[in-house]
Amino acid sequence: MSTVAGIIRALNSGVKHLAVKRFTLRYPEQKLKFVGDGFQFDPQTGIGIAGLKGRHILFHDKCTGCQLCAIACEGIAEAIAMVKVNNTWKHNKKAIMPQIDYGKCVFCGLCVDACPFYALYMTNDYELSSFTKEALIYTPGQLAVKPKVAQDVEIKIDNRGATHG
Amino acid sequence: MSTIAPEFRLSRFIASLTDLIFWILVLFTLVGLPIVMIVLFYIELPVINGELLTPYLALTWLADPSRTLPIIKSLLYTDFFRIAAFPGFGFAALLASAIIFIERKFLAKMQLRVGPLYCGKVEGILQLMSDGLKLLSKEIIIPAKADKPIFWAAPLLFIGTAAALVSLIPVAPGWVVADIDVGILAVFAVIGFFPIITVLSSWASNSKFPFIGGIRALHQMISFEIPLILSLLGIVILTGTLNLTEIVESQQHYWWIIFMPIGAIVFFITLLAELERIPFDLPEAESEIVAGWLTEFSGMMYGLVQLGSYVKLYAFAALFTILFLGGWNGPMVWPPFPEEIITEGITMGPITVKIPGLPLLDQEMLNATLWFVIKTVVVIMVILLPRGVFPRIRIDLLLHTGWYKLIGLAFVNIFIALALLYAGVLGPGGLIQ
Amino acid sequence: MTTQLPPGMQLEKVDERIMTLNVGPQHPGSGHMRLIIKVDGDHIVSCDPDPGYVHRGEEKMTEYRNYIQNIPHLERPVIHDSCNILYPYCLAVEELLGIEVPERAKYIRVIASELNRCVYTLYWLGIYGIFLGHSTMFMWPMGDRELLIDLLEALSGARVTHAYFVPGGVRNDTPSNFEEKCLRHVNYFEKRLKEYEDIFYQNPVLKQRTEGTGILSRMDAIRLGTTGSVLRSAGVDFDIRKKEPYDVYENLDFQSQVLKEGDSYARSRVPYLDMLESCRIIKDALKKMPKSGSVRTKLKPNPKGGNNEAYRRVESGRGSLGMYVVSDSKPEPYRVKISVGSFRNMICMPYLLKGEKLGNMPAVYWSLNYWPVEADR
Amino acid sequence: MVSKKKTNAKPSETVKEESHPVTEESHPVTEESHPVTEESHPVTEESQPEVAKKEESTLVPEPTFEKSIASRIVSKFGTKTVIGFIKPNRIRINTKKEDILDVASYIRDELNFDHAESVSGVDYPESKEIEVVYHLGSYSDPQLAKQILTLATRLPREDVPNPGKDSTRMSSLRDIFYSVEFHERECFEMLGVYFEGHPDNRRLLLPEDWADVPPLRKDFRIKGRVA
Repeated sequence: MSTVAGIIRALNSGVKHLAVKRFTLRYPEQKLKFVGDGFQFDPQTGIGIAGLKGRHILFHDKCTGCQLCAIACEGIAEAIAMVKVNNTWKHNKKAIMPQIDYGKCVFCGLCVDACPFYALYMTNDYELSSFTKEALIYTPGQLAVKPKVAQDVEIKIDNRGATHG
Repeated sequence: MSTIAPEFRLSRFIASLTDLIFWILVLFTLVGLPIVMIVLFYIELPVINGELLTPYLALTWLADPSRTLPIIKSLLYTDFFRIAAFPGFGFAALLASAIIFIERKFLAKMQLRVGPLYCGKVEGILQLMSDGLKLLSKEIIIPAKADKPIFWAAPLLFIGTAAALVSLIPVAPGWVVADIDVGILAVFAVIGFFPIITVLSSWASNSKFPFIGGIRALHQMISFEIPLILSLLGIVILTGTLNLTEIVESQQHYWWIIFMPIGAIVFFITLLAELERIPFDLPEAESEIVAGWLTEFSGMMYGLVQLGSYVKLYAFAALFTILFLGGWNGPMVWPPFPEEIITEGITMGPITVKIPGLPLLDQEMLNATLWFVIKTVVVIMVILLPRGVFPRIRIDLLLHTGWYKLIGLAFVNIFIALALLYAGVLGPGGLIQ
Repeated sequence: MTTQLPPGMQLEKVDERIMTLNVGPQHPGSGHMRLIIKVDGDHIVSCDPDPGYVHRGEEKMTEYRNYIQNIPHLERPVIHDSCNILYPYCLAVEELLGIEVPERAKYIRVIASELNRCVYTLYWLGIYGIFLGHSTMFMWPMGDRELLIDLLEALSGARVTHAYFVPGGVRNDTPSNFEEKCLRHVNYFEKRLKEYEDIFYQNPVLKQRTEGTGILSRMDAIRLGTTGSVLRSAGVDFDIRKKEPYDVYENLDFQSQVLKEGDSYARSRVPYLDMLESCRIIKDALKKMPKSGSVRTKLKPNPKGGNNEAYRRVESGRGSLGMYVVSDSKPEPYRVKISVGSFRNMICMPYLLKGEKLGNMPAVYWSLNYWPVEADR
Repeated sequence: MVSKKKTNAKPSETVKEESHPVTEESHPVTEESHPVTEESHPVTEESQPEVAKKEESTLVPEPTFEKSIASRIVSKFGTKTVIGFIKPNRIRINTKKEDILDVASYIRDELNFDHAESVSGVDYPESKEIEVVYHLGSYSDPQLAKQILTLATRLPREDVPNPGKDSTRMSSLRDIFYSVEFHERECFEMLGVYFEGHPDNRRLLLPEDWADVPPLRKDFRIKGRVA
């Protein structure tokens, strides 16, 4: 008898969920909203600021070309290479800046931790796919561009279940 | 960089088109025309309005719309139409594809998903079509050491047997492909083919996982066929007939499920097992034996087996409807055909069109079909429901269920039927007629 | 056959009745590993696990990278339990380098690791569901997992490979209103977990299927050195969070979940009960967490350990996860041995599967809480 | 483009010697505050707190319970065993490979350590030795739940390894601790330590056609990396 009761309970549980809100995020139309503007790091305190670890952003006016990000990455993904940039800055005599290969990057953000000059942060942009491997290598000029993101969907929880909307 | 298609030349394109047209014409004259002639020679053509319908006359519907409907009507009553289209395979395949769509959306809803969404704009209604196209375009891979003729034949045999099962189902009064006196026995005979096909195909594929799956299917189907037959004996005892149409007609006032709920439950469970639906999908248990006896099928061969299994699902649901839920019986809800269209014709502005052949199908038949489809779809939904709720059962538990519990319950059902018969309540000469 | 066989290999005697099945590495019922199963009819005669298809040499890799650079690749064996696999490493390195962790960081670590345990267990439960042919139990945990992944993403900035723990604390502080969001999600998650009962755990078909299969007795569980849910389902009350509390677990209010039966059903139920317990821990930790404070101790540049060694273990989703770190006077560790629960539970497979029916193979195999990638490291 | 192929072993030196990024007069950041590691630290830290902590840890008296266990073993076996260290919850016993079976069976029978958590091999090429480390724990004795007893032994190491046939061998503890079975198989393929009496000395994780030196030995090097 308990078997029959269990079967009925299971069927009931299944049927009940026909009325629960669907959870699926319809991705290309909806995009999840993230906290903040991406992962950042404050070298003064040694503590990061929470945010999505997406593509990097490089501030040319702060980067000194000290290669610390490249050294940090060398043991991890070997994604960062230092390349020459055309214009010279007062604080960057050698005119070298990081160039990031997103085909190799694992988005751990330890390069951001390594940067002592507030020059390298991460952003909310995670849609980096391309048709060629070469297009995944972001030059310092590309890294300086602030990405445009339109992410507005959050998980909402109410009596009829959780849903993205 | 990948290579792009070679340079486009219009002349070559036109040449290829003319080439194609040439070959089509050649094939049509050499093969198509003789076939048409032979068919026309042997087919007995109907008589419409006192004239024999020759191909010449058949083509006159293009010029005279009033001839169209009688021709269509005469076609509706040919055997070919019954086998291929309405109560036969076409109807079943259409319903089967609808079932697949319903199943996916229904299951998705239960699992808090969306299901097919993008294909066909409206909730992914064309998903099945795209799946079919995908399967058609896929390569068919045959294992190297397979027994090729049997392996090739297995999907065709499977879908053919499923269609044979469909041909025994009466959908509306008079609308059945094969109205035979031993209907239920014929059903059992056709069902008996499925394990043979399964074992043949699994043996022919010469692979371990299909072999285990085939053996499991054999075990499962054979051990569940006995309760399947026994569960229907009650109805046969009470109606005194094996003809499915007569069984439906015996349920004009009450359904057999009211008197034989145990039989209905046993039949439903065995039906799940025969259909290899969850929780009895052991022959296709993917986490144990990859895909069971379907492992080596690829491309459209797999598609045919899937289509066959859904046609089979429809046939079993229809059988349940016929035997326990009163078939096509139901209150008249179909609106009668408007009289003024027959008498006065359709007036569109200055033109009045008189269509003498209307109505094509009578109200009773449409109403019966409607009720039949509604009941069948409800049964199908109930068959689909366990897939979202239950896990797969184990083989020893399955056989235990089949041999011990279901056969016992089926005998209980037979005793109930006999008691009702001898008490004079039901059956020939009973109190309730 | 006259050809000389290589040493260590021998020809197998073929029995006509016995059929050898290769379950994996490309089989829907196995992970990235192979079970060489011999069946007599439907009964398994012997089972020989053959892992190593995803061996990546994590232990060798650690010898070439310094203590910080080891973090991203050490979490790769179990990316959806990445906080827990970094936890013992951080504890061991902290012990070696003598780093003190701030109080708030300890609480954040506990919350993150409990969230991550739920994320892992839901993934595992989903696979368990689909292994038993219960497709709803595949979809529900995968959907509800999203709630917790969302929390972890807000916390660490990545959805699965968090790289969040470092020796000395955590990488960043919690974002604003994280506590409130966490509480809301965890409360809803707890409600959802209770709905799994009717459809899965109390489902009579499932109970018939898994109860009494693959029974591991208490003595065998101890003798085979199993760990985690396998051990606790066999009646041994051994939860490292209770027995050897690390960070702030001794301050938190929770029970270790123990069942006595030792069959597949009990083994699959202990992680579920653990998840409910994790919800309790998270809520308690959110209550007791200091509201402000540092979350990371600054490390010395290029930290070096002395000639020392440390073995620290935590309770991960799959049981005890130990890291044996040997350091010398270099910035890189001299040797890191990762002792994982999956590898330790693998020894049960030939033991439990022998004599079982083939249909029980997925139920027993996956109830061992085995993650092939982690076992191969 | 500046090459980034530098050893990451000593980044501080390389930065200072080869590619000093900032010239003193041009940049506000001074020499002292220049960061030198992956861990960014604009202000150089004194290692004062760490040193202080180390002193503290040496000052902590050896825990009594652990000491009692260790002394039981030492009193039983005398000079055959050497206490490696005694820390809170961790004991290390070093022993010779000839005596390891006796010591292990004593630990199991008398001290109630009933399972092995891990078996690790550590390669010491300088002293031509390979250390096999057993981490033993106890489930059945609630007193010992916290304790991990580290049982270590050293084996001779040969420069040209021939796994299974050279002198790098010891007797297997599989009959005493059943749970070491797969761990010892892993140790055999990774370090070339042959365990006598192990029923199943096959490859476990490595591919069947592996013909190089055992990979966890220090003379096996990853391509393109400098330790």
